[in-house]
Amino acid sequence: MKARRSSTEVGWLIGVAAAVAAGTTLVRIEPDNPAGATVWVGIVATWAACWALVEWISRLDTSTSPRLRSALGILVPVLFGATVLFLWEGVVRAAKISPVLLPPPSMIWDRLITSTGILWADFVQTYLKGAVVGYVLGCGAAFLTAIAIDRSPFLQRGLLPVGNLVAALPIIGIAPIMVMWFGFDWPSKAAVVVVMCFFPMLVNTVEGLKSADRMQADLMRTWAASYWQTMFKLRLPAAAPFIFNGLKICSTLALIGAIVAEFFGTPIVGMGFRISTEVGRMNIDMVWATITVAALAGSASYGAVVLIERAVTFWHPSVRGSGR
Amino acid sequence: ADKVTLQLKWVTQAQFAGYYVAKDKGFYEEEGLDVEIKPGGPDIAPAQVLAGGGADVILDWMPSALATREKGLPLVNIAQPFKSSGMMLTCLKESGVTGPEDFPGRTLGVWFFGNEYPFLSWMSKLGIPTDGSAGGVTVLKQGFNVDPLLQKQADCISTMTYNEYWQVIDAGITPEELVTFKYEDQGVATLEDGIYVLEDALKDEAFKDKMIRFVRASMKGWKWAEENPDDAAEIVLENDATGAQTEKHQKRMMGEVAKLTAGSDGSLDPADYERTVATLLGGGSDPVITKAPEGAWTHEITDAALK
Amino acid sequence: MTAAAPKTDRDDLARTSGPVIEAQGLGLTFQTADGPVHALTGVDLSIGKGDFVSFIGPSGCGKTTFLRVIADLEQPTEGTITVNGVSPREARLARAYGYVFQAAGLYPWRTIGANVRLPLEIMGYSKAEQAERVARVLGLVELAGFEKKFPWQLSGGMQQRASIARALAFDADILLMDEPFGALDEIVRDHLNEEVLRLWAKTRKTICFVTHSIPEAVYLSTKIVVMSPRPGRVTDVIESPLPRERPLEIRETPEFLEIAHRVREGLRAGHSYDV
Amino acid sequence: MTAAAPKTDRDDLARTSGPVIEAQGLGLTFQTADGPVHALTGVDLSIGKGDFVSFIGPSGCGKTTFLRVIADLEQPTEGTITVNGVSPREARLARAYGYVFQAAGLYPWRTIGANVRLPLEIMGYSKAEQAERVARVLGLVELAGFEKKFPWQLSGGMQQRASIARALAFDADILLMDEPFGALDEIVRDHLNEEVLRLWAKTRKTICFVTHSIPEAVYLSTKIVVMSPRPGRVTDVIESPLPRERPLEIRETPEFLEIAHRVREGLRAGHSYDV
Amino acid sequence: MTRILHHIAPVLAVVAAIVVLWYFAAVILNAPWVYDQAARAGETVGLAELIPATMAQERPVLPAPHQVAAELWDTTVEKKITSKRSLIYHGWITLSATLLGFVMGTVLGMLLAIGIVHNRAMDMSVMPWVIASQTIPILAIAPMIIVVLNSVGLSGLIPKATISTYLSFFPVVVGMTKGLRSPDALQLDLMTTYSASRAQIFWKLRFPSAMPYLFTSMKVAVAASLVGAIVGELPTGAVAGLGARLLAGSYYGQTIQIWSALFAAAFLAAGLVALIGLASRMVNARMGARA
Ligand SMILES: Nc1ncnc2c1ncn2[C@@H]1O[C@H](COP(=O)(O)OP(=O)(O)OP(=O)(O)O)[C@@H](O)[C@H]1O
Ligand SMILES: Nc1ncnc2c1ncn2[C@@H]1O[C@H](COP(=O)(O)OP(=O)(O)OP(=O)(O)O)[C@@H](O)[C@H]1O
Ligand SMILES: Cc1ncc(C[n+]2csc(CCO)c2C)c(N)n1
Ligand SMILES: [Mg+2]
Ligand SMILES: [Mg+2]
Repeated sequence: MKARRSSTEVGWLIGVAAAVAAGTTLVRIEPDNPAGATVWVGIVATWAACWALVEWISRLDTSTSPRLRSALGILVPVLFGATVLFLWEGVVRAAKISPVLLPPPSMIWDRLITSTGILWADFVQTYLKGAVVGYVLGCGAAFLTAIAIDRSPFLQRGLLPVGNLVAALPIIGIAPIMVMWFGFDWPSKAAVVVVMCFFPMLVNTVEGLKSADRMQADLMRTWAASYWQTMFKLRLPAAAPFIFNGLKICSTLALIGAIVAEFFGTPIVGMGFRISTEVGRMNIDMVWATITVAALAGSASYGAVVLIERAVTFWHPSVRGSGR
Repeated sequence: ADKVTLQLKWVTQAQFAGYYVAKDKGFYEEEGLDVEIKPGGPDIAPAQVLAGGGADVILDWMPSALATREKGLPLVNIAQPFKSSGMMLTCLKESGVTGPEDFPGRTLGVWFFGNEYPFLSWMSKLGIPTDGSAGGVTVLKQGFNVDPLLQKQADCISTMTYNEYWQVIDAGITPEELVTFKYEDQGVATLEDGIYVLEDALKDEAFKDKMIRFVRASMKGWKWAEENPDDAAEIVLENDATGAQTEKHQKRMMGEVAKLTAGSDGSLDPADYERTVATLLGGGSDPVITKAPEGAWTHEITDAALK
Repeated sequence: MTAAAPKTDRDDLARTSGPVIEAQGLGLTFQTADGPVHALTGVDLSIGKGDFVSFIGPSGCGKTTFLRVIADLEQPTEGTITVNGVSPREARLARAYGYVFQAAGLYPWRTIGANVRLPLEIMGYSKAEQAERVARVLGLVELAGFEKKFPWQLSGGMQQRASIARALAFDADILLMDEPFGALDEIVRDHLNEEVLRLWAKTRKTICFVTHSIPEAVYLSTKIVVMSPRPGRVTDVIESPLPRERPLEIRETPEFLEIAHRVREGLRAGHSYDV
Repeated sequence: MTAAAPKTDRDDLARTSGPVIEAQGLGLTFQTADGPVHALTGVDLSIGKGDFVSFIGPSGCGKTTFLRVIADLEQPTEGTITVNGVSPREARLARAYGYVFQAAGLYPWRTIGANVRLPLEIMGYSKAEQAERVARVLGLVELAGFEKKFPWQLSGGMQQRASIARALAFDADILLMDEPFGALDEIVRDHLNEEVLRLWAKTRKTICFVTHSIPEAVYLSTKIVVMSPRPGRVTDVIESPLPRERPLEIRETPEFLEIAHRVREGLRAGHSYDV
Repeated sequence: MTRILHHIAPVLAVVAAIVVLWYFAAVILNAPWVYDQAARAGETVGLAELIPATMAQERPVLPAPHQVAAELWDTTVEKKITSKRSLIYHGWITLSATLLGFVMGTVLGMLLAIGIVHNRAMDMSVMPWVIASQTIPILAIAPMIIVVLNSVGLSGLIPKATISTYLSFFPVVVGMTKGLRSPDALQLDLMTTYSASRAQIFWKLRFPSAMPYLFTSMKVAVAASLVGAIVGELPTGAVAGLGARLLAGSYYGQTIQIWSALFAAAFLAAGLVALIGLASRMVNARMGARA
């Protein structure tokens, strides 16, 4: 108990030290204040202090309080992110990096809050229309293909190699073609996302379908379970960890795909359009604001998939926690 | 020899013949320069490369350079080998477009990435909204090629006299089937393909001297290219690492580019500059630049180079 | 069917209905990286309808393999085998088997109740019937109240009992049980022995039962198959003279001990070393 | 150490060295989705150095859980436990345990030989020593010649023997064995029982042994712990008066049968139903 | 021989089916142009003229398979390997960046996964940011990466490989983390009783258990790596490599060239994926997997 108390105090001390170091460093690098060695020392010290704080928090015993655990699960990455942002701000200011190359986070933040209308319209166009539709269709198609492949050994030997081939087509090559085929608006972006998501999903599903335990499969045989019964009651549940791997990877790929596809022709709205044009206009802060939106949306999609995964594959060692 | 890195605005093609000729024919070497020519591409913002230290000197269009200057990266035009603008809007006759008054309600392909300023200025001069509101035009971000026109996804697309226009022709459409609107003819021409450096760098005499030699050799290259267009095109082809360019296209491009550079000895004509600025400032509610820039060009280099 | 005339009773049965499982010259060789493994050789065996056959023999002698061949989970490399007069495959497709594996093999994503319900779902029992049967068999193996637990929340023996319940939940003609009671204590084991006997008497199932316990084999079986390893073969088939009705006390009778002795001798002979 | 004076012999040992395992008021409750499961409650137990302790009790009474607590694989929620006078954790870090799990738990990507070699690699035995020990323990469990096979190429009993060999390969003071012989036939079992006794006599290990076989428990142990379920607790601790030297025939002596009877009674009491 | 046939025949069948579909699509997609041309010339076309006309265009919407095949043949076999018009030359440039990026990405991904599995602080703080990093569209930051690396004197292979790394480490992190956590409780408990060190648990348990996940991830990663290398070729001025071919082809609307570059890239990717599949099968065999 006593040991616990003192470690709490140490933690607070570290936290306060971190905050102080952060504050003073930032004060020291006000725009006109030339960056001296002290600033760099301050930056490094802040980094170290924040890391120590994160390290300490993550060592807290949370086995008794799931609520505390989930709170820390949010707090730690946020702290980590804050540290990164702080360092970014500090380094950009201290090293006087041109905002045309890399704007400081504060400038990006200003953009974010002053251009919400544009950012929202872009988000709807690229994420809600292009990425989501493409993700659903692409993962769905890959999943169905995996099952078709599984059904027929002939297809498995024929389609898988060819599938690898088609799905490994680089996005830069496909995007212009998709624009040619499906027009300028979001359907062509969704098509690109479909192609991008197909391969990771296919590979993972095929691998997952192989992963059912021998004995468990034998059991199904003794019951003369039909193919589909075995599929739904044994092989799909057993494949779920792999399938979710694919879904997770695709959840971020889909967004990248939709954005990048917009580099190759688009109506004048969309996150990819914004990024590709504002770079040319030297509005790098707008580029990063859009990237921020993308990062938030992508992380949220990934997080959503993880939540579903936890619920569906609660039985897997990696979720049950014994694997820790 | 002094090292100079030049960042082009686009991929290797006859549009940049002067520089390749100067390098190939040893004009740079004669000036004691070792010039590296970096080709550009769809995602390369030359100004960014310049700011990042990846190049000493860049090519850019003036509208974009002035806008960049307003953003806080002080670009300075030190030479202007291109006298006239090669930009135009090309429409299919069958779409029914006969003049600017037909634009509202049409779909137009436009290059962005800083290349959209001339178009936006023109439209605001015409009073046609481009933001999708009623009575305006629908704007598409045009990709790398002329497909939108061929596939009728757009009624009109942006073309350069020396490049995309001929791609349309090559695709089997005759000039009679096309209607073109040259920016020059519409009175909204802006300066293209100027040579720009950072203002700070010019404070360095040694750098200035390098630039003087660079501009002198480059203009020599341009003039050689104008006189020997076919040979110049060959030189460009040799320098194209992708191996994708065709001789026919490059030779024709060289011919067209020569028409644009013909009127220039390399020094910027202040009148052209003023016209460009006026066009850019004139853009109604959302002008490309908000006030007339100062110090955005200098004759120092060309004066020394061309005497 | 009285204890007085058990022999005729059983013999009649076997005679009228012909063998349920008939193996002739059966052999199975596994090909492994370092040479072939002869798991079974020259097995001749005939099992009649309603027989309770125990397989006993040293570890690795091919008991599991033989059960797997019956259940069409392994293909013999020599000889023939028929089940109900047809191939094991056809019998399997006709859902003739209930199989309790040597390891529990529960599905980790299903609760105990859902695991037991699984074969019922597959065979298309009605919802009500499913619930009723699950409750009944879980009660039988004393796991009532554990329906909602997941396999990893159960002790080893409880998992094994769940897997027994799963095999008993549906009506298979032939029950293949591979050491089902290995992880259970004597009391539960006795209890389940009686339950299995009761079930067998009531339903006339044919049961193939692998065990390592000689008393268990003698107590349960109408026929005891003693096997020996390397290569796996049948060394003795003992027809039990014990009556069909068997109180637990029968285990103290001389006939019982006599059979047990014969089994033990057979077993010992199969071991390479002398004890 | 003659059969004539076994009692003093063992008593001496316990007295001189103090308890190796000492549990007081030990309890463990699992939190599950549908409420807490009391796996152990109020367990007081003291095990001396060199004791051979058998745990016996109905399935699900907490035997495995108790072994896991000793081995620091599970944390008690109540009470205290010390091993060699220190916490289980410290004892574990000192590599005091050899553990044979209820399921074989072989690593599927390692051959049998490599599985047995695993703890030796981890504990840093020399290559030569590793090879020598692997060969010896595989011989002990009669798996010589199976080094190169992978686990799935072995029968259930063979896998279990491999896992026993793995625990015997290195020198741990305390051997925790969770139903090690459950899947073995009587003959091998007798053989291994003797081997374990020999090992125990020679090395003075402390052995905690879970079994479902009453004769096995009585034959092997100096102390028999009878447990009962829901919640898991110790209902009887029987100190065996049998001599340390035990020929197999001892199982027919009246003392032996007397203890066995007492164990059986204790066991029966722990069952909820009457048999 | 029959074994080879056993594997090849299905592939051929599928390829044949695709080729047929492709020809069909080519006719449909290229037909409007033929009609347009005819209309401009004031002629009408029948089916007999239409079909050959759709297969021989210079800038078809969808080139016919034989056009692509001819181009591929022309640019691989007919050209000297050192020629800038040789696809093999460009393919090799892309491949070298891909391989370097893939190796770096796999190593980085594995290191991160190891850190995440072993250090709670890393688990909690790094993973969300690794995920966020993947939501940054690579084309957007590729030019910046190139500019930054150029300004510190790195150019050529390294910047491209860096972008490959950026794309390929993610599948490895995700898969490896899952894989390293896949040993079940019993397998871990065994290690605990040996009081094995973390390194020992890693090498003897976690790493072998992660193998299936690792190889699956690597297949995805190598494909991503190729995409990265191609993306990286655009802002380096599209000088050489398959990316440059694609871009140049796009720029001049030379669909046949695009498709042949695309196929070259796809063959490369398929080859790489097949190699990893082979490695996976070899490792599996050593790890005692059933045939
Ligand atoms: N991880 C767990 N979560 C929840 N309950 C558990 C868990 N592990 C064991 N239990 C419960 O604890 C009780 C004791 O289990 P334990 O495994 O110790 O029994 P056991 O005596 O070893 O039985 P057996 O002889 O069947 O192996 C059981 O009721 C079981 O359901
Ligand atoms: N898939 C396999 N590949 C190779 N050999 C195998 C395979 N399965 C079993 N064997 C071998 O076949 C023999 C018989 O195995 P089986 O599982 O039938 O034994 P068992 O009688 O059930 O033994 P136990 O009582 O130990 O379960 C053993 O020697 C075993 O090593
Ligand atoms: C993304 C993109 N931006 C611009 C062009 C057009 N373009 C081709 S050459 C040229 C002149 C540059 O000096 C311009 C503007 C394009 N095709 N794609
Ligand atoms: Mg077996
Ligand atoms: Mg147990």
